[in-house]
Amino acid sequence: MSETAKFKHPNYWAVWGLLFALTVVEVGVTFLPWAKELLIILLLGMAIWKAVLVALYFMHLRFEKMRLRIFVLAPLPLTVIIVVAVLTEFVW
Amino acid sequence: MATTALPQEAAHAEAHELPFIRKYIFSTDHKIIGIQFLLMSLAFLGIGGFAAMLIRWQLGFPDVAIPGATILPETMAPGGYLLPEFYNSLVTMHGTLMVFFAVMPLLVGVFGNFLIPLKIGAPDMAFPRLNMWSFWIAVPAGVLMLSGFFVEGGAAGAGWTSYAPLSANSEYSGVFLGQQLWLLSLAVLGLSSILGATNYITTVVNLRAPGMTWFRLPLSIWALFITAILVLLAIPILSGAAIMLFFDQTIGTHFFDATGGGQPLLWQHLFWYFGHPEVYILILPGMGMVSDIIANGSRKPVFGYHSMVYALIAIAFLGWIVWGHHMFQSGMNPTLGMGFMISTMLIAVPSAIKTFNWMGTMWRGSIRFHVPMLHAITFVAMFVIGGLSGIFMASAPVDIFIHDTYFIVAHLHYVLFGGSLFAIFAAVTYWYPKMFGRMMDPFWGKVHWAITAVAFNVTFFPMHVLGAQGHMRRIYDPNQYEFLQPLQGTNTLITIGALVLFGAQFIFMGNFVISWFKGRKAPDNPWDDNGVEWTVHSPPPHLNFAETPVIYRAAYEYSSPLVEEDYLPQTRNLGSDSGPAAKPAAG
Amino acid sequence: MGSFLDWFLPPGASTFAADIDRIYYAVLIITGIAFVIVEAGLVWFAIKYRARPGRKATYTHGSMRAEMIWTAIPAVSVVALGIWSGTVWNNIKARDSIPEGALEYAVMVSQFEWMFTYAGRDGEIGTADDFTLRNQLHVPVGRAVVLRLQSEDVIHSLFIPAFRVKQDIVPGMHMAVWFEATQTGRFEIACAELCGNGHTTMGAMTTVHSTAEFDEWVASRPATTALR
Amino acid sequence: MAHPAVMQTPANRELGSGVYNEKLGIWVFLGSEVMFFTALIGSYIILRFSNPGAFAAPNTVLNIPVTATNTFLLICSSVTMVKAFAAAHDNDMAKMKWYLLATTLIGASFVGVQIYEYTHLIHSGFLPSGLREGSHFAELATAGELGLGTPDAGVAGIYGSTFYTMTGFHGFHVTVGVICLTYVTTKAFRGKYAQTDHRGIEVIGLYWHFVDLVWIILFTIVYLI
Ligand code: HEA
Ligand code: HEA
Ligand code: CUA
Ligand SMILES: [Cu+2]
Repeated sequence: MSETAKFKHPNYWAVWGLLFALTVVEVGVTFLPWAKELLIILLLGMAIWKAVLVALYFMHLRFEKMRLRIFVLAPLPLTVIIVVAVLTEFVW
Repeated sequence: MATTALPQEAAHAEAHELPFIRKYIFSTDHKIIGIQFLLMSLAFLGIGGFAAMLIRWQLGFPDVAIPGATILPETMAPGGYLLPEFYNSLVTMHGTLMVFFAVMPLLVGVFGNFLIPLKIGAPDMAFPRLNMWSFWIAVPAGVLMLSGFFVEGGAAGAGWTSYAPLSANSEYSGVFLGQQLWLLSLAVLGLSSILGATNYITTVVNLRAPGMTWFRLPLSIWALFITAILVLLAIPILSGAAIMLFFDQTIGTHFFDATGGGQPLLWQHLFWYFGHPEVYILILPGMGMVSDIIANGSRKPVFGYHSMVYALIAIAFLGWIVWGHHMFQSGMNPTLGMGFMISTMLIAVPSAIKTFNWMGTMWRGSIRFHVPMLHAITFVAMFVIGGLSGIFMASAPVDIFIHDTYFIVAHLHYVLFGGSLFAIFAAVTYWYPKMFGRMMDPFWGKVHWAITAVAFNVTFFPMHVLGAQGHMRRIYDPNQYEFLQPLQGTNTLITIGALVLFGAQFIFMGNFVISWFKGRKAPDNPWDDNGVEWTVHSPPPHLNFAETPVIYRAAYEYSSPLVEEDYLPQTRNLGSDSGPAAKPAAG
Repeated sequence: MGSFLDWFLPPGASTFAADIDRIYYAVLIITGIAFVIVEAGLVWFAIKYRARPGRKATYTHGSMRAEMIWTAIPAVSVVALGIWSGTVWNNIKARDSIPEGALEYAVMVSQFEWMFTYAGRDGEIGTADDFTLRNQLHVPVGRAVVLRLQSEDVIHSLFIPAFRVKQDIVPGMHMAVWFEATQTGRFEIACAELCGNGHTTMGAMTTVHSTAEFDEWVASRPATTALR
Repeated sequence: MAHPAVMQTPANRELGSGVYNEKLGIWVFLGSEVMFFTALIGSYIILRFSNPGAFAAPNTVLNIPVTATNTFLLICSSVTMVKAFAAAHDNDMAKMKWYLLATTLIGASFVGVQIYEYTHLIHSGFLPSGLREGSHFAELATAGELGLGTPDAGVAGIYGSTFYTMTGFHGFHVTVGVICLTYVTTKAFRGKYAQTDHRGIEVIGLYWHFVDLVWIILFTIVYLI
């Protein structure tokens, strides 16, 4: 369709390579005898990094209009609100 | 006969070729789907109302057998007296049917479907077939819900909130299949609602006619749009929670089971994280449609249109961060309760804007008291009572006393019946001519309005008093308690009010059905309204508009000095009007 | 039967009942004013601005000033109300609000009964002279008591209307609720959370004794098996 | 198509979002999916924090090498998916077809591996209701080899409850995706897409990447942490 933004395709294989590499690092890190907290932060960081890569490049958010991006990201605070609120409840 | 009331001579040629089943049963026409939702949800309203009558009879006349109830099986009402377990099922099903199968589809399903394309000047929804599915998924959900009454163990009986672990473990409640059907039904209905919301949002964003900018949208469409966003984001939480509870019952998971590491309060958090946005889903469309009708009845532009829009957005936004006010006494962290208290109170502010702007709209108007207008004014009057009683409960210390008493029951009926249902009466009577091509009878409309307004208050106002005396809700026999015995008289009065209220609704149904066949033929624009939908035939043909309408102005130009008449349709080109901006309405 | 327009709360019999009632009446007044303004306004406008031949509505889109006023006044009222309510709430329910030296009770609830375990003569819970009574709560007047609540099965809710006490009891959680009775006499306890078919019948009774009478009563009780 | 006039956007009308209906629609729908997974994943996070001892150490109950392979599969299917879309965009229909086919097959094998994983886990005694008594895992638990807080903490079983519900619903989404992909692939092989109209591919692609994205999160928080 004509509305599909005209954009130059990024190098999808490079993104794939990065995702693959991150996964390997993640799995590797899991077996390291480091402090649990550090591992969690590292793993979460990499997971978010991968998720963002998928959203930006594979789902093309990088190339969409600002409007759509805002619309898409709007619900994210809601996912945080409930979890944080209930956590303060049980982890007191 | 029925065909006379449905699109005929003006119908699009294409529609004629469709066989009956495609045209009226598996139709993809948003207008037909809206009417299908209307008929379905009115039926559920009747069933839910009937359940309320059984409840009321038990509370009002505990010593008298319910007339005719001997036909109910022994497991429900031996000798015409309800069993406590059947009472619990009735309360649960009453709340569930009313909220999920009557009011929600009435507002979102009926008017979301019927009004959105017509009012924004679109030929249909963005996804007509998805729209059909969203109706035909809702029907089996309803069947599943009702089938609870016919299975062993009876229908779900843990309240419409189904708090775990009572709802999670049949050993505690005696209900097994019924509760599972309840959960499945809500998960299925959730899918229907999500599909519907996807459709509404896409349609409003994408398919507005040229010139229909965001700030020319009628408030009804704004409200339905915001509601759709709430539905989209809130319902999946319920679906997820319902599925987890379902697994707790069937495959032995332990999400809400404290003995297995689960958290009963987690259910409440999830339920109310959905539940509070849900109650705004149940009121916002009503607010929007009432705004349209009050402006029309007062022959004046809506007072403070922009702040009305911002107030809707503010209510929807705040609605996400107040859920804990249902859990003040639940054992939730009291410090968290403080935050919820403040955020809850703040909702009074946008609500105040809306209330006073409705009054401002009537101020210095030239008010026509047609039946929809009467219902709309009553909506404002009654919603305010419900809203103000919400402030009592929002104050956590006061809520210590009134939580789980009839004060809550009074509140919820003032907002849900006094608010939503009066808005629905207003909207049905207002758009009936556009739906069916005939007018409803105004005399019987006024009779219905008058009896309903009075009987409603006789029924629900005294409930505040019961609550203030500490009368608990969801109890089958208050006379067990000494301190509640003096309240029997009030309970009996309430029941009498409720019976009259129920009876009055048959006037509405009669008027509805008879007018469909015998009503006066409706002109295209019976209320002298500015909306786009009134520029087409009643009922509108398939695909609505012969050519795409062009919008020149805001929705509420009543009594404009520019023209003789006291209304100025959105599509009318005064010559001096420039065409719609070359660019599309900003997204 | 009280009048069905009677919005007054039943007499309170605990130390914080008056605080709660005061907020209740304040809210009643604030919302009462809002109620009268709105309802009277609606009726007045409906009569005054009804359509008559020759009457034309005033064409206006609103007034920023008016809107400011009716935004600001409710905003100020509710924030004030919120702050006031917050302090009272903290005094009653905050986790550190339980008064020092309150008399302890262990309460175990299940469908559909209340088991009250008393501290016995030594005033301490978990000792050999504890005793347990079903559906009977005896407390001394003028002394704070704290009920440690636990549920065996589903959620119940301890409701003592006269004391303005309500606390849900969630299985798997340990709840505490405290109060200090200001009057002797008998006060009903109800279960306020739907807990099954017998929910209606899950009542109990509090008896508030004078201090001397209470000590005497405790002394007369034989110890029974203590609750966990 | 029953409603050509509706399905296509009228020529005299510009779309409010600048994005065609189906694409906007799937994004909106994904918003609701986000909230659905919030309910499941949020519950997991909360329950995990409130039962720190009830979750086994990584790679004791759950087999990381197997699922890492599965993760790899899903990432591959994502890249083939986006390559299919790019091919359609660049009017290389032959390439598009084969990329679509590859995506479908890899997606299906993900489901296959998951079924294998489930069968294996259930066989060894890891159930939604907890560890089956007397099973292999239950023995390991009593021997203290699962890293549980107390040896019998796992028997009660919030671990299994959250694991099966989250990964199960993800698997369900993948399955739905594979079914839709099969449909789209068939259509592609019958030549129904063109450079001017390949909406179906973009829409299913967005869904597919979303499911991949959820897995990325799940893999980390369920298997690795
Ligand atoms: C349509 C549905 C609807 C709506 C709109 C509302 C609106 C509000 N609700 Fe209500 N509520 C329910 C449906 C609804 N509620 C239901 C169904 C339950 C019971 C669930 C169950 O347990 O079964 C419930 C329960 C409920 C509780 C829990 C009580 C308990 O269980 O203990 C609370 C507590 O805070 C609450 C508060 C409010 C508030 C503050 C508003 C506010 O939005 C109201 C705001 C409006 C106004 C305030 C009026 C207009 C303003 C003015 C005229 C200005 C002047 C005002 C002031 C200066 C204060 N509601
Ligand atoms: C929109 C929501 C809605 C509506 C309209 C109503 C309407 C009524 N409700 Fe309901 N009610 C709830 C929502 C609603 N209720 C909820 C959420 C609860 C809480 C449940 C819980 O605790 O879990 C509740 C609880 C509740 C209780 C408390 C029970 C208890 O705690 O023990 C009571 C008691 O009096 C009651 C009474 C009534 C009465 C008398 C009506 C009357 O207004 C009914 C009047 C009749 C009708 C509106 C039907 C009219 C239609 C026809 C006659 C048409 C016939 C046509 C066909 C067959 C096609 N309700
Ligand atoms: Cu116990 Cu209700
Ligand atoms: Cu609420």
